Amino acid sequence: MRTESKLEKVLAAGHLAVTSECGPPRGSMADKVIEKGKYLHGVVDAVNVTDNQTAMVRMSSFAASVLLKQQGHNPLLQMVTRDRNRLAMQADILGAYALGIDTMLCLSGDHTRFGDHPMAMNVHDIDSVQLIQMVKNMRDEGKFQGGAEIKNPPKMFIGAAANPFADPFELRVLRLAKKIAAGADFIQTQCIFNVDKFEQWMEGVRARGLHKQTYILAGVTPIKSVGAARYMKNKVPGMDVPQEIVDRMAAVPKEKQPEEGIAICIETIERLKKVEGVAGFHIMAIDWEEKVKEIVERAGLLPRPQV
Amino acid sequence: MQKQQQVSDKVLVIGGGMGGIRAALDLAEAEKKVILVDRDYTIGGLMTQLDRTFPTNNCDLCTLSPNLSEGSRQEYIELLTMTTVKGVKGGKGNFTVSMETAPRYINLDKCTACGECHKKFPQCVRFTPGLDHRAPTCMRYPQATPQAFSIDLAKCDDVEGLMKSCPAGAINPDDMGRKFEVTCGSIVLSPGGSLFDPSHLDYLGYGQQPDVVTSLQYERILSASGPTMGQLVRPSNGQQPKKVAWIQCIGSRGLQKGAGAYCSSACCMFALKEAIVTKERFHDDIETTIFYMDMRTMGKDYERYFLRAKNEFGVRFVRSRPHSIVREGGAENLSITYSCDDKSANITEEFDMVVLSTGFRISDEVRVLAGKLGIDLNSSSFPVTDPFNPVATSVPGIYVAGVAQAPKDIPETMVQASAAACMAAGDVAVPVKAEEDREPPPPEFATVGEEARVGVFICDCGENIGGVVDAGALAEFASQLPQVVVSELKGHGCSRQSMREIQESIRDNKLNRVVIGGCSPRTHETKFQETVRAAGLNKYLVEIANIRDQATWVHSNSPQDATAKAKDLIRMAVGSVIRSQPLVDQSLPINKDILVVGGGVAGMNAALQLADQGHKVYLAEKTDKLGGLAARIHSTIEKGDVQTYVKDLIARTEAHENIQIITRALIVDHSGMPGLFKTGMQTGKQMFYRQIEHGVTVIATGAKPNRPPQYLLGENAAVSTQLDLQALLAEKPETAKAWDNVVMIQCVGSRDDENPNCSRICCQSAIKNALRILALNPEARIFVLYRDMRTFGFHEEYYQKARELGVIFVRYSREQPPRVQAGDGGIEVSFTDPVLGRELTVAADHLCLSTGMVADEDGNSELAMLFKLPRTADGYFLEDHVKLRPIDLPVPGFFVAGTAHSPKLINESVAQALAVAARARTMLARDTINLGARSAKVDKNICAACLICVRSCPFSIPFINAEGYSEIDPAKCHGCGVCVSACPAKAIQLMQFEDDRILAKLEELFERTNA
Amino acid sequence: MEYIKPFKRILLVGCNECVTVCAAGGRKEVGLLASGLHMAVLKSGATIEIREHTLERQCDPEYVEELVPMIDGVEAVMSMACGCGVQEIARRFKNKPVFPALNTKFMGASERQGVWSERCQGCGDCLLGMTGGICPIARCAKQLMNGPCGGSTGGHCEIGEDTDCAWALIWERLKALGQIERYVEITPAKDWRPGGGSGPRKIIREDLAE
Amino acid sequence: MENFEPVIVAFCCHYCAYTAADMAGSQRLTYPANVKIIRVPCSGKVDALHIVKAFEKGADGVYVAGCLEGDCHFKNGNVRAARRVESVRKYLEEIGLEGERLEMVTMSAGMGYRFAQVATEMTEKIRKMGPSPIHLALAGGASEARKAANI
Repeated sequence: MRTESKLEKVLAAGHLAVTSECGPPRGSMADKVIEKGKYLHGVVDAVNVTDNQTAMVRMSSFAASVLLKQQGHNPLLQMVTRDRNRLAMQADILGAYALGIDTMLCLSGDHTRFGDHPMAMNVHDIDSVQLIQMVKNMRDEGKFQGGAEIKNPPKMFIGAAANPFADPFELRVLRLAKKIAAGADFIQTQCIFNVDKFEQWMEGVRARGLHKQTYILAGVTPIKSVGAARYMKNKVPGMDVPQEIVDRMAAVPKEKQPEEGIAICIETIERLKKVEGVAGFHIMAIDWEEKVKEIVERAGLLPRPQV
Repeated sequence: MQKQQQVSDKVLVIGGGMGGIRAALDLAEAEKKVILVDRDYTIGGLMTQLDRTFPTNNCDLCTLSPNLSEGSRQEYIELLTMTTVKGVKGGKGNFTVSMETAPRYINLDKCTACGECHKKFPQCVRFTPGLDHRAPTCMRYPQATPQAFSIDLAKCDDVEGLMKSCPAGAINPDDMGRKFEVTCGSIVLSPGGSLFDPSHLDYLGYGQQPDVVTSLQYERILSASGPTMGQLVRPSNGQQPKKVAWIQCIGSRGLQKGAGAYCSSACCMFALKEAIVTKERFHDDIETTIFYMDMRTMGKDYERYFLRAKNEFGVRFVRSRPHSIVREGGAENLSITYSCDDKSANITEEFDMVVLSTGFRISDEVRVLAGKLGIDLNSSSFPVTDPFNPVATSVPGIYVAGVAQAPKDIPETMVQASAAACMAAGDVAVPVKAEEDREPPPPEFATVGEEARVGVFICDCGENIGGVVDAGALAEFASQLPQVVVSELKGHGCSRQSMREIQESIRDNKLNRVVIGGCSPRTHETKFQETVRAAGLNKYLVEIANIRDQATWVHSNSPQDATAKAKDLIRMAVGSVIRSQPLVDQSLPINKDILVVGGGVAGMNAALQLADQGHKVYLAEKTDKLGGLAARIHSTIEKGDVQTYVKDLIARTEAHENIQIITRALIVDHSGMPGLFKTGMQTGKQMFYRQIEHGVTVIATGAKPNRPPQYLLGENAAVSTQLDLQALLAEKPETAKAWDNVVMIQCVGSRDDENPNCSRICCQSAIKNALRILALNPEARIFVLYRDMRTFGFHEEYYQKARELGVIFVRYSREQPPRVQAGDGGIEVSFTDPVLGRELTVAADHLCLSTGMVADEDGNSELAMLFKLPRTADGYFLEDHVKLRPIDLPVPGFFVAGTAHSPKLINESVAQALAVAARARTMLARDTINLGARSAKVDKNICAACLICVRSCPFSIPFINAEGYSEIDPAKCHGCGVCVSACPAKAIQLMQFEDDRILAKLEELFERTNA
Repeated sequence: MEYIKPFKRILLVGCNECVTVCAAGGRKEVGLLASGLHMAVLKSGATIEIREHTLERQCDPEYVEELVPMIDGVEAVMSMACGCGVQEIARRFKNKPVFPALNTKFMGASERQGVWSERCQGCGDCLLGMTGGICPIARCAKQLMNGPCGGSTGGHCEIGEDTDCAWALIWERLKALGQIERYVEITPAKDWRPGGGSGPRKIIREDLAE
Repeated sequence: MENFEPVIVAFCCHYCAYTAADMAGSQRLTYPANVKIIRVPCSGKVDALHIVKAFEKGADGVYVAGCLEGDCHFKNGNVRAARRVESVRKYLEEIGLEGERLEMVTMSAGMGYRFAQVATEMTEKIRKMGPSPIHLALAGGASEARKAANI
């Protein structure tokens, strides 16, 4: 055990881990955070708290994580390199750890062009791989990025993201390898709709034995409507939604579409369970936290193990 | 060897009208020696008497004069005026012609055409054009060639006084004329036609009533250089007429005593033009009426002209042949009595003036000349010509062109003249090139760094400019402009006299810049460049202000606006010319190969002619075989065997060592410039790409037979086109024997909204096929439903014959076309007979539609796009000048032959193909092409080597040289100026269109506005 | 416009170097701007006199000296050079207001006629040797140094279809060069000091500097 | 500016538009005298600077007339011209002049009627729009100058 992280414990014990996410509100409403968290109680092993998701300003991931921690959750602090330089990020890591947060996800973040501050500077002092490396060095070497020693180094269980569907496809396994080499303990993937392509990617991952060096949590998302399916298919960069899914959503009446989306999501989980190297699931139910429990339950992943 | 030396290197051209001049110029430009003889004292022929020509209504003087004073050609042309042919001996290759020159009593070398003799002794000076023998000057027209007077000594009673009147001492009363002989290898006969004289026809009143005039006389009255200085007045009282009538077919179609049996072909258009010009001048203040039998507007775009006359100008048309023109005792006006189809009673109507549209005839003089030449004549005394080569007479080596061949108008005359030049050139030896070319122009004087001294010369161009604005005031205005040293008014700046004066002025006033206020630089820039160059000025130091085409012609409704605009244009030109700089022309060697596009009769004839002259010809045909449309035709109306002719033509083309035939050729790209073209095509079944380099392109792509889906065509087997019918009659003649009734409908798919023009060929096709049916089955009843029978020229005689043989001709109107439906016994055709005034229905065994031809829209639009050639509204290629340059296309180096130009008969296509060969040769005779001086020039001190010019040039000419700045090869530069406008450092200037000149124009333009 | 409002006579100065090449501040653009400004001022009911001059290079003091005879006749100078030129003129003519007419954006190359794209950000610590000659700092929207983000689609960047994914280009190039191993190496966090991280930069060539 | 008569500059390419203008002449088609033609070899030669200068000098309207698309004698000068006109239009808008005062038109050499029609339409359009603000400003300045001279 490298850390005290609940997630690490679940994974280390060989269980299929389940994580979900909670987007902080666009305002300083602590109750909103708590309310969202309620749906996930006892349902997941860790709750991802996003960091200015889609480059829109929200309550900081750090603060929301602390709120959730206070409610007894295991928050998973997301951190993007877009908004802060290495000093700010290291400072937050120290603070977070001091407040009991022991799991984090290192990301580069969506470009500001997509958010509500397109005029903002994209910092990118370091990139996500370098962030992983930095957090790992803080933990294992006890050193700041600048080289100085840390007193009581933060012991973070380090996560990274992987997108098996982005281009160039052949680089995707290598990129994962790089993140693992940099120090990623676990991986959360982009939402998987195209299971075939994911399997193809996993083949590459297994060929390099990468699944043995890290825990791979497969990302899934329940689709609310055919419109959402189309939007993800056409408008979201790096998202691969096969036409069959869109057609399947379109084939049912509008009021039945949410149900169909959930069914698809569960079927996907069932298929992914059979893929060698999948260590758990990351369920991204954006603004639909109330349905996570149903999905986890119907996918046969409840109750969550106590470790 | 001995024999070859005997072949003469000269061509004799008899007749100095438009045709003769064209033939002589084509020959001279192709470096053949020419003797041009004319019995008159100045050349130009009939056309010099015209006021304007249809269909553009240009004034002739302006279009004609550039042709006549092309001085640089003179080294090859020996001009003999007042000279007649007395006898001819020998044959092709070596004719000996005896001639006689009448005394002019003026020494041509001395006469300066100052006009003193005419001023003092007007009666002694010769002048022929109509109505008033003395007006306004005895020079026939201001650009006359030779530029000299002629004396009629018989009319002079004070010879000494006359001699003294001449400041140049040019009058020589002892001139005896001379008799002499010349040798020549071939002869071009183009003496023109004379006009029918209606004096003997009392009922027309001509010769008794002064207000009855011939169309040529009316033309003289309209002409600015005519007896009334262009004032349209009644000869009887000098008042402006209010009501003018034209009577057509006087002396044509066998209608009067002494009239020719043929149609004179040109008179309908002539009358239309006169009526339009009349209307243009007086608008609603005058009524114009044309009495006609059939309106024969079968030329290219002529039908549109006819429609304009009717619809835009309100010319009235009455289909009737008037009985008589009389003036009742004491009455001021003339009364015309006539009858119409729809009214049984005679109508009498009063007119102020009556114009007789007199036709062409062969004069006795020409008949005698033909006898001397030994050529056969037909019953109307026109030379008999080869059915497939209308310029070849019965005597080898003698060719005929123009009205002397058959009645025709100017464009066809120009075509035949060039065709005759082509044939004649083939019969003569190549002249030994004179060692010393003509006198080089004086050295250019230096102008760089000098203060600009501008001379402005304003043309009044007859009425064209002076009639709208006060040209003198313009000259006065220009004289006030800065740096203008001289400003003068010129009558016709392009006349030889004016050119000489301009040159003198350059020398006397030390001018180093010249502005001409006149017509378009497009047509006259070269001319004025040559003029100033001859005076020692660099030719790029002249600028033309286009105050005619773009001011007086278009703002004639507001002289005030036209004046203001003309002033602007002149000031802009002065501002610009001050900044002009002396430039040097670039030249490149010419590629003498030829690309002929289209392997029909026209394409093959052009190819053969040029190949015979030693040029390599690429003949590109889009189908898999040669022959074109003619391969489907069996016989001409004259019974010429088309199939044999085409087969022979194909055999000769295929066998010719200089012709490379490319079938299934699809032209895909084109680049280059005249003399250096590159054309890419995909060829053969495999569509292989190949590129051909050539100097000249001939467009002979033909037209398509029209097949409009009308009158059951394509639905009912008994309905055919004339083209189908002639094939049927040739291949299965027995079919016709079973026919009782045959109906033909004319103008199907022509002269309608979709295709407003006339297809020209269909009337004669109908007659040809009708005669053929009657020959096979004399019992057949043939109805020809027509709108106007357009059997022009000698076709009229076949029309008469068809009528005599019982073919029934019934007129229908566009508003009431025949109706057709399939019945039990055949095709039921219903129509209204205008004479009976009744509806008739005929059950026809066969219905034949005269569908004519249409331009190949798809093919032509492709080619037009690739070659950048303009087209007419109905899709035919548009020539450079519809009157004077019917063969040259507006893009230099391109020529058109055959039906790609407009619908034509086979022999007309052949003539045009021969003409193309002659025109192409004028270009290919030179070894280099002048590229002009318009090229982009980089200032290396400013160039930032940014590559923008390199990337923007459409032809990839600029490059960054070793010194690190952009370089543009002036010989390769096309001179478009795209790089100039793109250069961010303003380091590139386009010569002749430098930025400071354009800015100066803007500056000058707004000087007035903002003042 | 706002800059020059108070003045009646200004001098518009172009530069015949980089800004000419990229069609932003050469003789032509100077002419266009002069006309445009003139019209704009006329339209506002005022008058202005605009003199035009284009220097060989505005960032070299010797060339800027050319302006000396002109400078007294004008109240202000507007420079169409890059930021360097504007500042050089300001340095030379201490009592004349100088305004920038251009917004200097980036160092780029021509993709084709009329299209320039950013190629270098002057980071001072060149990565090109590692990245197949394609700069991820200037050309990746996120300046990623270790590979493409998840938004890379079909060779273009998530920010838009007209922007190439730098990493897709780098990857193709490394493959073509047979240098895939270059990718596998982790590029450590960058030292931004040479890239302006430690304030205004200066380069001194001892051999050339006097 | 009573009885406002606009001044319109037409940059015409030699091969098509200028020839069409001559054609309008030989067909005696009338059009308003407000249009003044400046001949250029190709519409692609028309410099953005020349267009802007025309307006600066007081033109109320400017149009660039080239060959029909595909007919340019220099491959694509007319297409370049059209793009340039488009960008100058935007520039004029920035300055505060109506972009509609500038037009790109195309015609073939034979289209005399089209030349006359374009000239008429353009004149009508500009007449309706009224004088260009620059024209007005210049005229105002000039009239002041005249007043000053009288005193």
